[in-house]
Amino acid sequence: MFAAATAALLVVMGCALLRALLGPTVYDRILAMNSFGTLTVLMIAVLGFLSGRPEFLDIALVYALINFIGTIAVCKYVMFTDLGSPTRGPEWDDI
Amino acid sequence: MIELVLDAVTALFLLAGCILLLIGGFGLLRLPDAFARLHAAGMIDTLGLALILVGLMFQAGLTLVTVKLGLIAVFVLYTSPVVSHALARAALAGGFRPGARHVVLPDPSSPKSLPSGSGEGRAP
Amino acid sequence: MILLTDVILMLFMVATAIALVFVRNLFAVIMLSGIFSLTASLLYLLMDAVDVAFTEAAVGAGIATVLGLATLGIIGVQDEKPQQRSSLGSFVVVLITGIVLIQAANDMPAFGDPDAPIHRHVAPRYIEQSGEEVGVPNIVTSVLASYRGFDTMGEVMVVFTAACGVLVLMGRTRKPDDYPEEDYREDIDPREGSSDFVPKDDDESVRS
Amino acid sequence: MIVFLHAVSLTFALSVLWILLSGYLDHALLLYLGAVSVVLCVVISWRMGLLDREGHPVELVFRGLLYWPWLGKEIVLANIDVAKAIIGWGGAAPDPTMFDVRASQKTAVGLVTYANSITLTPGTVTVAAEGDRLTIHALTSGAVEGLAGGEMDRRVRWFEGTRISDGRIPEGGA
Repeated sequence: MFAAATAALLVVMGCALLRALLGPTVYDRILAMNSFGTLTVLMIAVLGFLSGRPEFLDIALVYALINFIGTIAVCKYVMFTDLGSPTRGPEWDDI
Repeated sequence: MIELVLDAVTALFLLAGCILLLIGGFGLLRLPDAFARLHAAGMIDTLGLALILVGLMFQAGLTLVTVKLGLIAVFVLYTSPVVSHALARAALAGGFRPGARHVVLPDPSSPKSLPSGSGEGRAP
Repeated sequence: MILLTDVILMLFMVATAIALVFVRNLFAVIMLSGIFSLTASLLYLLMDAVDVAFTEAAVGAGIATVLGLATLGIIGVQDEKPQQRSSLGSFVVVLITGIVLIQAANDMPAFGDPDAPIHRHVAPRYIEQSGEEVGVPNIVTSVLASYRGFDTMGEVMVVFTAACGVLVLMGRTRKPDDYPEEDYREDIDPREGSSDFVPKDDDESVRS
Repeated sequence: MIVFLHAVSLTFALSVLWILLSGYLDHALLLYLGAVSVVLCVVISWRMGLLDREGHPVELVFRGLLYWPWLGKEIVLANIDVAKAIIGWGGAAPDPTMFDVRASQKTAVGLVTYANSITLTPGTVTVAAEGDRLTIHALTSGAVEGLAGGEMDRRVRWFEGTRISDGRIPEGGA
């Protein structure tokens, strides 16, 4: 049961990886990385049950939060090409 | 007996979640542009994730593991729309135009008059 | 099943690494290295190295991505085309190093071998007595924070210094005309002791 | 003293989180460290001015208990809709559209809840929010109709409650 779920997750991770490799735009790659992050969280959870020790979920929790921060940083970079200054001009608010 | 029932429920949830995840992954590859793929990623982030975590919860029983699984679900469900929105906004700000028709809904202030089809008042 | 997962994840890593070599867009490089870190952290988890996986997820996939993006803010997105010259010499060096490393790995004790030298020296004491001697349930924490406390303190200092260095470098991203040096200094009076680092409202040039 | 109330609720939430994540209730050292961490977090949030009702809307929890199940049902239905469109079940096909909806919420929390609920249901993503006008990218025609019905808008308006007067969004700001 868990083995089948692991296999399905691996296939979906392969899809996300393929999307990250193919591109074509920057946004596809960001999206693929974010999905890959979510799938990693799921994978950690399922692997914990597969190996019979679900106590490893803390790292999935950390990763769920890190993934969020990372993706927001990426989107901010894409929008402003800079992480230091909050806004580039008056027309865009801080994301 | 109760073990068997719990196993069956877990298997059911995992099966549904895996099917949704596979469709989402397929959508990531198949859909035409980044905006459309956002929806496929949204499927992975919402129901796919929730179904698998709920399935695992039945296996964990009333322990701290269940609480942690729930926390993961809550965190992802809170953060995933922000990420999608930031990504869509960044894409729009970066000059990326989605390949979508523009539709004008009839009158937003009186939502009772629904369009029966989706193609009302289409603009190029 | 675990073995199969290992192999597939390693294949993902190989595919990502090959793509990393050939992609010229540095932004894509950062995204791919984030995915590389994620896969690596999954592999660490499969090898039961939970603390390493934790660090890899937080530092490799999280902070390294953000730092890489901040660097991109300075140097731009497009890498230069490499000069087309033969890299046979480097390839031979890499090949020899790889063979030596694989050869060396054969001499190591098997993965998880209880008779490995590292498991016979101090590890039994950590496992059996760290609960009483230190009083923290997590053995890794008690090793890092107590048995090897001085070592860890040195490491923390190194990391702190590195972080300070990186922050100083990143602070250069502000354009000089955004924050005129003299005005900026006048705005912040350290004697006021307030947490208000926002430039004052009368200074319109800051906001433009 | 509304700030004090939020400080108390944040302290409570963080303490519960600490205990749940650590799982050690009878370990004095860990509980002590946890208390120090919680107090530090609350003090820092206080100094940063994060303890307002926007960042920590305690009073909405009870309405949320009624709103979130409905949102969950919507998410399930939307997932099935998008899944059909992706695999082409019964002639369904992706049909990307962009359109605007007007959000009738009065508070910032309500507007954010509405925009995020739209994004959370697959098939619709809030691309831009200016004033009370949300620009939506939708994948299927079913998603467009679901949003045009305005049911979610009404429910979020109920969820935010209209008695609160701070954090108003200027009317017609676009």
